[in-house]
Amino acid sequence: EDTGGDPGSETGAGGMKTGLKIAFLPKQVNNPYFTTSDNGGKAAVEEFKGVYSETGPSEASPSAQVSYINTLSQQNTDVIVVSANDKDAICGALNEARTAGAKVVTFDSDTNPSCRDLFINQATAEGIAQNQVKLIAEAVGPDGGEIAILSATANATNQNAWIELMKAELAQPEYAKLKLVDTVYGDDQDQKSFTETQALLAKHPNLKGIISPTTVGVAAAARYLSGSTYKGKVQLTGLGTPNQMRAFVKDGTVKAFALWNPADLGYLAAYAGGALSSGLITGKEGDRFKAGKLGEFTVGKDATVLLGDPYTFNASNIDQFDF
Amino acid sequence: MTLVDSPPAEAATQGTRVARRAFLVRELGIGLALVLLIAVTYAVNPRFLSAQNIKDLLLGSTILAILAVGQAVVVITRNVDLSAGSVLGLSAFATGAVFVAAPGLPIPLMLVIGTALGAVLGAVNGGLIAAAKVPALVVTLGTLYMFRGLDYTWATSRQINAADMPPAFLRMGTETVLGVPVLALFAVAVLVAVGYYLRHYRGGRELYAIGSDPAAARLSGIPGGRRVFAAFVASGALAGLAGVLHAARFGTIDANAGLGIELNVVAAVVVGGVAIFGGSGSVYGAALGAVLLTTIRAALPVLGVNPFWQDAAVGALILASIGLDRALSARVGRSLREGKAHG
Amino acid sequence: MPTPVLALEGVSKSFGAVAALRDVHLELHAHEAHGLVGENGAGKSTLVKILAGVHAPDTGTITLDGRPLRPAGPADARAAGIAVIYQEPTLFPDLSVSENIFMGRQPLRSLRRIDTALMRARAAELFDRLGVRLDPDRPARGLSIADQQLVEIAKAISLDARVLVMDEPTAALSGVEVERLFAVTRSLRDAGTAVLFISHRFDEVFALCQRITVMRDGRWVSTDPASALGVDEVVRRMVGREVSAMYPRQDSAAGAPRLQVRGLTRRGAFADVGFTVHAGEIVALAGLVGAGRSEVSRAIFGVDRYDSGEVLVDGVRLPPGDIAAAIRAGLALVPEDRRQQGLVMELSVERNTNLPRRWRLTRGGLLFGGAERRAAVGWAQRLQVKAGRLTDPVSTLSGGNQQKVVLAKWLATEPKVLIVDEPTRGIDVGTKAEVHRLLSELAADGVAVLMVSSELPEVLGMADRVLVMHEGRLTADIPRARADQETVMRAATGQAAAA
Amino acid sequence: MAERIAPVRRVLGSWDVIVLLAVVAVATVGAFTIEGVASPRFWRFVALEALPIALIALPMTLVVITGEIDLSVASVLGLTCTVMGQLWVSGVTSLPLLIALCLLLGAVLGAVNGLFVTGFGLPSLAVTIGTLALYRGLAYVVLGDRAVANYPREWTSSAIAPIPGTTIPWMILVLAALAVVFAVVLHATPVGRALYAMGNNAEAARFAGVNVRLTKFWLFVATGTMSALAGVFWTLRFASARADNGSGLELAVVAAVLLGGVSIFGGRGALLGVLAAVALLGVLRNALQLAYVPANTLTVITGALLIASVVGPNVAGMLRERLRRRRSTAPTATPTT
Ligand SMILES: Nc1ncnc2c1ncn2[C@@H]1O[C@H](COP(=O)(O)OP(=O)(O)OP(=O)(O)O)[C@@H](O)[C@H]1O
Ligand SMILES: Nc1ncnc2c1ncn2[C@@H]1O[C@H](COP(=O)(O)OP(=O)(O)OP(=O)(O)O)[C@@H](O)[C@H]1O
Ligand SMILES: [Mg+2]
Ligand SMILES: [Mg+2]
Repeated sequence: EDTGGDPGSETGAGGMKTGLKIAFLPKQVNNPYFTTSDNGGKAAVEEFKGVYSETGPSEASPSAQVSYINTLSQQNTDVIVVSANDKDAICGALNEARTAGAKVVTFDSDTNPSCRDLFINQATAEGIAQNQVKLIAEAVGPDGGEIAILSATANATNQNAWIELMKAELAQPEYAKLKLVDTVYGDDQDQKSFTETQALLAKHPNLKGIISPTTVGVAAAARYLSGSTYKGKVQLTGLGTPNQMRAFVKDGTVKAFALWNPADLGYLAAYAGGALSSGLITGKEGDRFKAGKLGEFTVGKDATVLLGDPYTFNASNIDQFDF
Repeated sequence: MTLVDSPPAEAATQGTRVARRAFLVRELGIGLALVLLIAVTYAVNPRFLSAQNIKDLLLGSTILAILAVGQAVVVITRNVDLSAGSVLGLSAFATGAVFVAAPGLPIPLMLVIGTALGAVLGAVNGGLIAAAKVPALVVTLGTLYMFRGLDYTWATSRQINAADMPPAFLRMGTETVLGVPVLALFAVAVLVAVGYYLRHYRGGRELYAIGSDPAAARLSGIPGGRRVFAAFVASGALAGLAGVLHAARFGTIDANAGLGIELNVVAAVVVGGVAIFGGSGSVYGAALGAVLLTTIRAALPVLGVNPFWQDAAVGALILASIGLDRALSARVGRSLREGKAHG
Repeated sequence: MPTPVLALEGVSKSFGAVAALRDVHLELHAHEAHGLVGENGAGKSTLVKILAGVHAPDTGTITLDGRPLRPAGPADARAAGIAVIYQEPTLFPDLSVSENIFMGRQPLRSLRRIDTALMRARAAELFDRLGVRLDPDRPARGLSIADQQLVEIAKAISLDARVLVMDEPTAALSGVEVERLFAVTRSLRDAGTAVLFISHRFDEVFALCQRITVMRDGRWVSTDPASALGVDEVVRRMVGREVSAMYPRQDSAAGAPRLQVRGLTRRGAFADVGFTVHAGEIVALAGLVGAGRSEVSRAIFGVDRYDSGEVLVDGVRLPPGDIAAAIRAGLALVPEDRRQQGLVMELSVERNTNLPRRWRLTRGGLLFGGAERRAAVGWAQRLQVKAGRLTDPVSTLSGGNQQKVVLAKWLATEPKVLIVDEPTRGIDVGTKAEVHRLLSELAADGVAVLMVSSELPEVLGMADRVLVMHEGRLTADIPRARADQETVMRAATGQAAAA
Repeated sequence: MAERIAPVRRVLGSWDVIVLLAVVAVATVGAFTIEGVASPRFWRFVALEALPIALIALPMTLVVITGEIDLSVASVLGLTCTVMGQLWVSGVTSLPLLIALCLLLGAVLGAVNGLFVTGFGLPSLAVTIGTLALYRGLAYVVLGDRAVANYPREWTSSAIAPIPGTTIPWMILVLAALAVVFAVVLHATPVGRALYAMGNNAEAARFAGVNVRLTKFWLFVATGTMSALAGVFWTLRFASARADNGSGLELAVVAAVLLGGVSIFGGRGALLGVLAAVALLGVLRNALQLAYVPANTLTVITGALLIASVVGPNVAGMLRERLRRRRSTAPTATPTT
């Protein structure tokens, strides 16, 4: 099958083609989280001598993303590594790009399986849900109480999947004392998340804990709590980056939070894309491929590759990380 | 030769009394709406007026209020400044960047730097509008894009975190004096200063004149270009100041600070009873409008309004309040005409 | 002869193709009121705007007390001691009357703050001096044209200027107001101010001025002592020909009733107004300024709604408040405030002329440039509109020529009933006679004409019947035979029992 | 004011031609310098992207010419999308019926704007900022965090299907037809004349028998309807109805209208220029994207273009004056909102 561009024929380490054009298309540029993961991808692409590029809209909207997908496919990109702003809206464009010869790898936020070759899953939705609920339960303590969720945008695929599973998890007997009273949306905007947190606390006098499974949200919430009288009284956990959360873990606002390593995520996505485009794998269940320093990975069902379990950061280990 | 006349003056004066009273009501109306809203919310959830929450309300209003004051100055001259949000964004990021570069920088100096940056950007707007004689809405829509684009290009997705800024600076964002947040004090100071100038100084009155009838202003020898230019510099400077305060309050800054806030600002100004076609209204009204909008956003969740209903509610409020304002000024108009007429 | 306070030498000014002023010279002396007359478009207002620093002359010099003056803008001219009343009021509707008067020169107290109290007091003073009763705190919005003009006058007088320039200040004023204005002006003149006075009413010019300058087509024609001139002579020099009779009213047999108004009432403006205008009749609607005549005509035409009563054209009832219907029924209104209500300033003469009958010019629902042009040219020529091109914006025409366009636009609709509100306000003698001739021609062709006018000679000279309004009510219906100054006056001041 | 306006107007008169030439220039230069611009696919993508903006820009041009503005268009689009999705999931399976209902909804939403502006005499800028929030809010009320995507394949593909034998989407023909209608109404009918008149002086227009309120009301209805049409297209093209569909599009539309030489004060402008401006923005954006120009730079360029579109003609006008050595300084209104 024609790969669109003409990647150099001679193959490099592990049978990976060199000169592959690999483009990263995040939900939105100007977002530190994606910059970190894309840089991980960059490192990987350089390792197997591909041509790396990052492009994307300045606002996280599907339509804008579509425009960039079209552009990439016109540029005969070999691999498009994309984090979807909408699981359906960009499908048409992705498929058009694939028929034009590009391989599509989604990461961070998936599309319909029908319109991509591989999904690099930062952590199973179940894994995240369990981790988050466990963290908040530990933080709030044995006698439990009311908790709330501060999410990203109301439409974020991954967020909503996690929230559903958290609800399921909370239904477990051991969490009987925890009561989910509200879910609000910070739209992954720092300011909105900040004010939403403040509204949450005004609305629920007995709130004991907040889960914010988004890097923007958890940082905003932490900052609000640390500057308010609720500091220490209301517990917070979520998915955040060490650099953003360091201050608040140190001042005791946050006991523990989790995240996968976004750099590794991009790194793995790049290798997966390279492997696909080099014909080493096709994306069917059981395919195995080498991802540089991260070692070997196996394609699971629905053409999904799992990075690993979320990693929990706390005061004791946070200083070992810088991203 | 022509016929003789007897102007019904008493009627006229009585008519204008009504007028003045109604103009008073204009700001009063918003005030009442605000009080009502707070009262209802308090009734539903007393914690709405907890010290903490009042502080949050004031903090929340501060930045929008400062922007609204700047915007009002411009709107009064029958112009508009859509670039306020982008200016705020640039100045906020600049604040962070400067602190990263020079951690020891004294905070007052930082405030000056931010304000100055804003003023420069405002001067770009004002210069184009006054010198090239082009509509403000178009120019500032253009600079809305340009300034934001520069912000993005500069930030290149860098994020400046609380850790990168001096603790003292961040404390300013949450500190209070007698329960009143420091930031809110900034807003009040700005409001009073600008309000007093517009009311009691020639320069201020001339802004109203220009907005009321630009051509007449020119014939009366008012330096329209210079005044409008100044208005935009002021609006820019205030947006710049707001940017610094934004940094202090939110601690984390990326290139998206203040994204899309411009329409909220215009809404606040309009809700505050400043005529969108210039010439009338006051910065106090505009500030009240800002507080009202912020309070609504804070109150709706407390009132248990489904988050999905909140935007709708805000929109409805905007419509309601401009409707009210119109009803009032219509009454004024009538009272004037009937004051002049007979029967 | 003493050196003039202000002197223009060889001043020229042109706007694109139009040469508004060509090599004009003028001398204003202290202790003297100087009259400036000329046809519409002669260049009077342009000259004023040059003195005011609004326009810079293309060539020529202005000297003040023998020193050259080059005002960069109105502010400079004012600082140099030149006060100007422009032809069109220049007020700020949102600001109070007193602020309008003192804008940019408000009295100050400590810290350069405005001394509002003092400002109000001074305004009140000025109004006393002019004998006007206006609340200084009242916003300018909603002032009648007359009141607006009075505020302008107060503004100019408050400057205590060396030179006072007035461009048709009396156009919208009634007798008393004019008298008071003149009294004040004379006292200023005697105190040493040099006055330049522009008007199309010669009685006023001769009453006030010692010296009269005549202009024609942007050129200086003559300057003589008023004593050495007669009205006819001035008119001849202005127009460059003999003016035919001022009121050429050929009698036309009154036909069937065209316009019937019954019990028309609008709260706060007028009450129970009823009258009939027959085909071929010119009916004048006289009364004091502010009697509500414009309101009545506006209501008839459907601009304002009315609380009760009805309007019929050829026996057919008009739906209230529906202008389009009124126009379809054959009604036309030449409104009082031509700039605001009569014209779309930024549109071309052509577009303005065709606006009311744009539907009639369509073919297959579409408009074609050619048809529009032809339609416009005819009427522009018939009324001798002075314009560079028919595609020029109306804003570039002189005050009077703008009025002609308004007339043209309505005559073009070939109305059955023509309502004209102050038809000759601000129009020069030549055109005035022309307009009067037009009106009587129309009447002769069977048009019913309703003429709102504050000029008694016009009323008496043109009308078959004179309706008089007082304080919003119809107080008299006087047939031409019995119509004279006293009867009309008595009715207008409410002394006569309703006829 | 006049002598300043006159020459400026003359430049503006040809402004739409200038914009048109700019499109041609960008396309040609791009075709030779940027790989892919010459290819039919490029134009297909440009067309697909420009379509919704163009559809809304048509009525918006008329609205702005009458001196009003409608900032709620993108929210109308969004709300239509969500309602369409909701109707579809709740069992309305006939596409024509869906479209009809959506257009009706759009008309109603537009009518609400129209009512507030003409009925209560409120400034449209303020009103439509209000409905911008209101309609977007209602969109969230309808679908909340859900997205409706399971439309039949043939619907979604038919929306973007090309004209047989070309790559150009057939919807372009619909746009063309509508453009002709709007252009004729604006430039060759009494209604059009009235629009310009009321844009300059509503009162005088009224005295000349123009029903200003009614006309404006219907213009807002038209804007709502066209926005709804754009919404339907949006939903089908992206096969996804979400509450945030097309948010922020209003600025793109206004930008195009202004770049097309329509005066924000009303009374001046032409449809050709606006359509050219839509094309210019679309072509430029896509071409530069192909040339690896980052999004942030594109944002700056958009802004710069917008400013150039007003500064250009005015400065040109002033220079003409200088050349004529007319040092005249008649009153010129300060720019107004
Ligand atoms: N701003 C302008 N632009 C273009 N032409 C102008 C402008 N102002 C005046 N003109 C032209 O200059 C000539 C003189 O106009 P001006 O207003 O001075 O006449 P006027 O003597 O005041 O007439 P009126 O008695 O009707 O006021 C007219 O032909 C007019 O069309
Ligand atoms: N635009 C306006 N706004 C408010 N009041 C007005 C306006 N025009 C006129 N008036 C007032 O309404 C009253 C009636 O005015 P109107 O012009 O109808 O009287 P008139 O008899 O027509 O006098 P004129 O001789 O000026 O036409 C006057 O007292 C006038 O001051
Ligand atoms: Mg004149
Ligand atoms: Mg009148």
